[in-house]
Amino acid sequence: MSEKVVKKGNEAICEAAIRAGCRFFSGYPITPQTTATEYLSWRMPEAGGVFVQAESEVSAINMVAGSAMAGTRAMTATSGPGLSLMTETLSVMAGTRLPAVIVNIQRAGAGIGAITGNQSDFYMVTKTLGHGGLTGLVYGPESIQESIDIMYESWDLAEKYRTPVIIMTDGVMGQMMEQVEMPDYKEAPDLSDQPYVAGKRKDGRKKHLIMDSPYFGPMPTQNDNLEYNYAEYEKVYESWEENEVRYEEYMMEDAEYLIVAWGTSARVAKTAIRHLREQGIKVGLFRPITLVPFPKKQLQAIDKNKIKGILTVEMSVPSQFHNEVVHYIDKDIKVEKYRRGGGNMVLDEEIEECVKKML
Amino acid sequence: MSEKVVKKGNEAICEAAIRAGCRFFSGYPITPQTTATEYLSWRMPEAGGVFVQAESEVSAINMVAGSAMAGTRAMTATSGPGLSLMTETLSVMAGTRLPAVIVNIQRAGAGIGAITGNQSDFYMVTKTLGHGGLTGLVYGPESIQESIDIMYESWDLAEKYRTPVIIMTDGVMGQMMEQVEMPDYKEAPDLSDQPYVAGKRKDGRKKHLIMDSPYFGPMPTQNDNLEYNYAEYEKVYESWEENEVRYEEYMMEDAEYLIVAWGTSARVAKTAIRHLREQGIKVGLFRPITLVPFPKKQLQAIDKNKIKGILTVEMSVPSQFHNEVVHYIDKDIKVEKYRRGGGNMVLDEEIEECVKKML
Amino acid sequence: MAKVEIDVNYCKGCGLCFGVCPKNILKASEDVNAKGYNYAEQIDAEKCTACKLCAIMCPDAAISVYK
Amino acid sequence: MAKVEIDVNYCKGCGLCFGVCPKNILKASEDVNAKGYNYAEQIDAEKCTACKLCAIMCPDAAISVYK
Amino acid sequence: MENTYLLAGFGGQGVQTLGQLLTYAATDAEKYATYLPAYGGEMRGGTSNCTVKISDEPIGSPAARSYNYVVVMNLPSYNAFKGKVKEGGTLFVNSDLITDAQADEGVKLVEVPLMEMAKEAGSPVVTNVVMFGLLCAYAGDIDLDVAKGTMLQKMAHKEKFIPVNTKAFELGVAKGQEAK
Amino acid sequence: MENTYLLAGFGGQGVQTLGQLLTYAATDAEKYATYLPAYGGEMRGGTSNCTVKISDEPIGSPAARSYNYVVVMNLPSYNAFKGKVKEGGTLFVNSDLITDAQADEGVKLVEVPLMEMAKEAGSPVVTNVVMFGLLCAYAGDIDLDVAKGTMLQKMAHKEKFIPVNTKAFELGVAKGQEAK
Amino acid sequence: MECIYTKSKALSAVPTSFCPGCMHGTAIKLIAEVSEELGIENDLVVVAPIGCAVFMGAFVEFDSFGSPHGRPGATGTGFKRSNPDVPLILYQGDGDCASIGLAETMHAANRGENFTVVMINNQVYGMTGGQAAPTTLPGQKTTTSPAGRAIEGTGYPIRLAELIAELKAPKYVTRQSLHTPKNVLAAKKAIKKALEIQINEGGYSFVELMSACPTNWKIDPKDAPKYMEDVVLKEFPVGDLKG
Amino acid sequence: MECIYTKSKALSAVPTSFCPGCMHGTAIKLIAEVSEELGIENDLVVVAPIGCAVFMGAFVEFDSFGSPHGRPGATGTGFKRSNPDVPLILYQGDGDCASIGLAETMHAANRGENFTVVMINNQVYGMTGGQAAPTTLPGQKTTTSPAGRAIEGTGYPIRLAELIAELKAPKYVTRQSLHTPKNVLAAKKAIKKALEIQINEGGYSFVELMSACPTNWKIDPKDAPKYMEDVVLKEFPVGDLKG
Ligand SMILES: Cc1ncc(C[n+]2csc(CCOP(=O)(O)OP(=O)(O)O)c2C)c(N)n1
Ligand SMILES: Cc1ncc(C[n+]2csc(CCOP(=O)(O)OP(=O)(O)O)c2C)c(N)n1
Ligand code: SF4
Ligand code: SF4
Ligand code: SF4
Ligand code: SF4
Repeated sequence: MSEKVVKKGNEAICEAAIRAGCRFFSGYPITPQTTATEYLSWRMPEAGGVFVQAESEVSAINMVAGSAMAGTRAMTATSGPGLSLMTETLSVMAGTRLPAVIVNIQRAGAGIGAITGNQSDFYMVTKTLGHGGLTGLVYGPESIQESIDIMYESWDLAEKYRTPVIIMTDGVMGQMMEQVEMPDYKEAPDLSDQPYVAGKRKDGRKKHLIMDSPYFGPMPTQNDNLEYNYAEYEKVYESWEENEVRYEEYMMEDAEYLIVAWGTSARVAKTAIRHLREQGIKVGLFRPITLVPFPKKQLQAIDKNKIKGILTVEMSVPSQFHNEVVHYIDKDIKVEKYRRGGGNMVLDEEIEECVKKML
Repeated sequence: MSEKVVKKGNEAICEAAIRAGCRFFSGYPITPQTTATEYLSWRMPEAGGVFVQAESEVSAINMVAGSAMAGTRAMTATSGPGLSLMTETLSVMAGTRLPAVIVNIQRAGAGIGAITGNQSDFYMVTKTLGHGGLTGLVYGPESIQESIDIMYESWDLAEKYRTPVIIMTDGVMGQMMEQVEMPDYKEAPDLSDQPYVAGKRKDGRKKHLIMDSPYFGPMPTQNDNLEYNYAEYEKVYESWEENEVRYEEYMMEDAEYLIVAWGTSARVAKTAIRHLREQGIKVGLFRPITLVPFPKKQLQAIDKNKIKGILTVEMSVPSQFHNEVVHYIDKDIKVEKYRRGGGNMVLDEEIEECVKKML
Repeated sequence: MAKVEIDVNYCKGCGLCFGVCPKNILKASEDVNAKGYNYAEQIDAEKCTACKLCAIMCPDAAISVYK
Repeated sequence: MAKVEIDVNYCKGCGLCFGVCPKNILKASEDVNAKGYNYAEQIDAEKCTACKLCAIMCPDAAISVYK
Repeated sequence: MENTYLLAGFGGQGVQTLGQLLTYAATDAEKYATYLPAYGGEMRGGTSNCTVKISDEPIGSPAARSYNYVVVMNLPSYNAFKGKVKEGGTLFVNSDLITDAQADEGVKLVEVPLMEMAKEAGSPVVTNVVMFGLLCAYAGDIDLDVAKGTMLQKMAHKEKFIPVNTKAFELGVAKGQEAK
Repeated sequence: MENTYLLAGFGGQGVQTLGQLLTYAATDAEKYATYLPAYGGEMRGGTSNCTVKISDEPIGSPAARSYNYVVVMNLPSYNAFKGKVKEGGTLFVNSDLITDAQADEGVKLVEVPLMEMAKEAGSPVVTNVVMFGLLCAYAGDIDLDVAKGTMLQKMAHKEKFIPVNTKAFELGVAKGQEAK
Repeated sequence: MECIYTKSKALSAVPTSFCPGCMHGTAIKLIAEVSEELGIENDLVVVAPIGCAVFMGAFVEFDSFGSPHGRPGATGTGFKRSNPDVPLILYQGDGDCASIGLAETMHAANRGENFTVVMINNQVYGMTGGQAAPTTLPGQKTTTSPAGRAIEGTGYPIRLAELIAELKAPKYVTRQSLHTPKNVLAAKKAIKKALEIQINEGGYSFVELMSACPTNWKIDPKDAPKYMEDVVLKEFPVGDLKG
Repeated sequence: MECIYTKSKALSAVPTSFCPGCMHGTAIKLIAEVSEELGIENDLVVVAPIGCAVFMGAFVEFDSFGSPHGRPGATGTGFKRSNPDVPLILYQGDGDCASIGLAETMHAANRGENFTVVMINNQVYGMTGGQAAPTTLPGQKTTTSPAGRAIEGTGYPIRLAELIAELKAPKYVTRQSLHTPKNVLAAKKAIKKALEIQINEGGYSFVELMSACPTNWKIDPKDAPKYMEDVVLKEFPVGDLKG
């Protein structure tokens, strides 16, 4: 039964995973992800699942891949440096088309950087999951509640499309606490017949040979099959742009100015918008929820006759999300940016000031 | 003295490194990079430098970072899966602003994929070098000769900007052989006083504390310094767009149709263009040589009144370079694509056909 | 009575079986198989004792032994 | 004559020195330093033999010993 | 109505628990509430702090540029955060550790002998409960009965802890009402 | 003028060396030339092949959809590549291993008893030198004296290898001229 | 006449693509035979990582999955923890297992994961063309040690079985060889013992198999056994190290 | 009065930011003292990777550089090979050295790199808040083993010094402790010996130092030495293992 609880973001998203039927977690501690690993170290076994503290992130993601090939709903969580170490295997998983969920609780900067919340892994996950140019579904929730809801749905999508799913939260969302509603427990489906699952072979089933590259296919050579299958994957990705794009339009109907932001930045922007509205300034928010597929068409559709200016808000220096958004906005609309880096939070007061400067 | 020799691409680029003063190489074997590692296993010691076969790509890139912090011109070479494993440290190097050169001899596909030449690591290196959103200079030579020339210059640039430099060749360029001109030997500069170099401390020099994040700076907190310094880096990157963009315009003056391509694809396109010209079709080529900085302005300047259509050519499925180019092209110009994936080569015959279809 | 059957399509002519045969009755053929390998042949078939050593040694499971 | 000098700004009051003093003359102060730690104090200074054990043990190099 | 709190002290002083208590209690009082800790390596040997927001509306950022109520429990916190009070806001200082505290112009200063009060309540470790009572009474965000209930549920796992926590809470409430 | 070659055989037959020889010799003859091997894991236990282009102009792609000259030295290569000859081009087959070879329409077939010729030259390993001579003479891309010089420089590291390589080259040239 | 030895039914109908004389074939044949003897040919799952091992899946009739180079210790852990009843073999090269994957290998062993590692020690990187491996012998010429492996700078061959035997959790650690019929039979026994432990009592087992890579040794396959006996086994003595 | 003991001049003028009773401070103090005694305080370079070790650079007067978590074995190799005359210490945590960095650690040791590893074994991940490390004791409670480390599933503590001593190349391998003045002095001697080997004859040395992380052990620093003596050193006996 769904229930209301006050929970830390990291614990809440992990609890949602368990309720979604996730029964395998492997992770390597990294701030600000640690509370997720710590929570699942007791919660996962309690739920009858497997918790393994891996010796590294490289190992953690490979354990997840192994568990997925056992037909289990498996996940890991990490932060930037760990995600970098996972790219080879993420690419392999995209190539093998393995369903699994990866939570990236973003921190700031390259290398050590700063350990507070940030959105600076945007480009790292939205253009390609490592070498070879394949991708997966990527979500950028704005709140603990939304991260719960997305997590709860994620394996269904992962299994439907046979793809890794990346959920991008950040140190702020992960460490903060607020009241949320937890969904009911649901059962994971029986995946043992899926071609990417080994073992538990039922009578008469042919062997499964699971490889990270499509050596199989209608073509005469391996290269041709690889090419053919990747073109098929691309079609899947394109279908996401039709069917899986999610976004929120907040106070947009009569808006003359628009904020475009995702994740925690969007959440903060909403406060600024309410304050600005109180001052009679007509501002709205366009918020991508899926980062892959990116709501390109929706951004392209923003009407230059209605919108006088756009402000992007993000927690990343150098800019990333801003640079991407600009590609899709009508060239006649002026796009300004407000951003904070280094693990500093964007502030609603500062957003307000930026919008006022645009008037 | 510069000399003409017939050489394999991988050996040629490595020889150019040695002549540029590179005295440290660490690598882990991976097809189609192996001939580079094999060549340097004897050539580097012969030149008085250090060759280490690392236990993995993670280790290889960290050895390079270590050698760079000793003030040595250091490099590694790898292919896609290995490059993925290097991202964490590439990000650290971008954060520490360490000069070094990384050659990515691209192969096809995610995971194992196919081991023949490809251009499918385009997005992996052009948007961010791993987590945190920093970048480095990225070059995409079209031929062995050009890869030699770029390699020869690369540390000068790396040191000038304190940045890693990535040179993107591919399995075709790496394995093929043709005649090239080798430059003279040059001396590496004395870097021992650079703030990113440890050891060999001269009298009175203060200690160097080298970290991958700017804990130093004019600001009161670590977060603020990180933010401040990253904003400074971004300015450096922006300065590249003014000063370091390289591209080639081939038969563009009177062109009515344009091919946009980089690397091996561009080389192949030139043959197609010559053939098309012989048939009276006015085609030209725009070829980015720097992938970071990307020649955005030059693409934006393509005149819709002169150019009737554009064909992008790349060896990557799903499309990558094409998607990026489209962002900068005037919306009134039609942009088509021709590409091969799976390690298949683009062919001049097929390029010709694609251009003719556009007429 | 003993018999050894060598699957010509599996044999790669590596010769590992030659040296382990106590009767020394395995050798490379003059002919090549489809892949171009000089496959193994038994000469003096009567001498075979069905000791199985060749079959155990063969990396390609090309040899069946009958008795 | 022996003397021990404890740098109040370095001391974190961990107490590792207390237990190793053979004369048992080190203890936590009532006051706290700027960081809020109850730093170490020597009582009965005359008993000190300058054995250096406290200084060797101190992780924060807070103790100097004179003789 | 949105009230913002910044709570700081050193490790053992329980500021994180205090922040969580405020959040739990405000939620129990059917308000929106967020808690955000500062965390991790950079805190080592330094101060520990967190921010809390309590509001009638959904909360955007769990942090702010400046705060209505800033609590500093030791000297380094005082130095780091005394400038973080909003105009018209209040700075609460632990007067047992911070003497000669001064507030910026337009900021009210409330000096609280926290450790003394905790001792009076019966245990040196309940400084944060004292502060909790004080803040609830002073800011008026949370109904005091609800607050007390939440506090007892979260802090008094064992029956024997009830009296001292109750006392601490009440001492805090009294001080808060007095300082208003 | 651009001529394209595809050379295929199995591991020990030296097709890579043959491709490189053509490239070196063409370069020595002041032409543009490229060599591109097929390489790596997928070759294991299969065929080995490479492509060569020789031209008066700078060369774009080192590979092509189809080739002027295709050399197949064993049966799997024949099966894989016999369809890769350009119209008007020539298919050279090692008739010692490939019997009943057939070329597509518009393609000329040249059967070469390569192993026999190599034996005649004095060593079974010089099949690739035979083929080198043959291709030089047949295609006419490279001046024969230059070709011979390059070959001797690259293949005859020791004096004692000179006669057999020379013989192999000359047998190849003769066969090439005859087949033209 | 009765057939007393033939290709295991657990081998597929495709000849392997390994080079002539490559003992990867031998090892896979043994695994197939053992699986048949234990009656687990429908249950057994094999991890076949990058390296010449990667081809294995095509040549056997049981389920198999790939793994990024060096990571079977981790993929295997994830798989086995989620499928505790499925017998599992990690079929790895020495480069895979002892170089890039050393951390994954050692940690899986240290955790006492309930699976069996079969490591092919051929002292080179086979698939990529004969570069030096951690197991390369002192003085051995490879494409990245053209003058022979030097102790100075590259150290001594890693004897992984010995290192793993140092750990407490592993139940059975052994090194066997594939260079004579007698050794092949001993190797088969070792694989069987390892699987029996895994299935019956549970626990980690490690079987290192000394093998030939004639292609990259640049040696006639026929001469490999003698070289192994005379040179290789001196550095890598066969026998049980634990259990 | 003569000063017979005071803060080494190789320590900087900043108090460390370690927690009270953290023996990282002790280890750094010893390294500083040894560097002074050997007269190399201007030459010594230290690799200070992520982990509480990362702060070291701020507290010493010699050059230092960071390293990604686990990779000092590699960064150190690159540095030292290019600067063969510069004395080098890799100052690592046990998580860094034995978990994520195990491959880098073992391979550097196996190659016999000419540097000294000083590993702080505090049986937890200190910096990130007390998660289990490979060295965590059986039954020890940590934030990721709240019921105590279980043998089943996580295995036994990794004794890295013993593993490294199994390799041929290392010249000196030892485990020392920092929990009593006597042990501190022995640890100092070990560090000195390691550096002398590095400087005079060249070769790899490994010094494991048993340390306390009172914060994450949730123990009063004063009680740490007794716990170490009674419990920790039983699992990790001190003494020279090689050389
Ligand atoms: C991350 C990564 N690095 C490198 C490679 C290239 N590679 C493929 S197989 C291999 C080594 C194979 O050696 P080994 O594991 O000993 O197996 P063998 O082929 O000798 O049986 C390497 C380095 C790769 N595929 N992935
Ligand atoms: C790739 C990566 N993964 C994880 C982390 C997070 N992290 C920082 S320090 C640390 C462990 C520290 O433990 P240890 O090495 O034992 O040193 P200690 O702090 O205990 O001295 C971890 C996991 C990181 N910085 N980078
Ligand atoms: S051992 Fe097997 S593959 Fe080798 S020659 Fe004998 S039958 Fe043929
Ligand atoms: S050991 Fe040092 S830091 Fe600890 S109490 Fe004594 S003087 Fe203070
Ligand atoms: S390269 Fe070596 S290991 Fe690989 S198949 Fe050939 S002989 Fe076997
Ligand atoms: S967390 Fe542990 S290791 Fe880190 S400084 Fe504190 S006591 Fe030392």
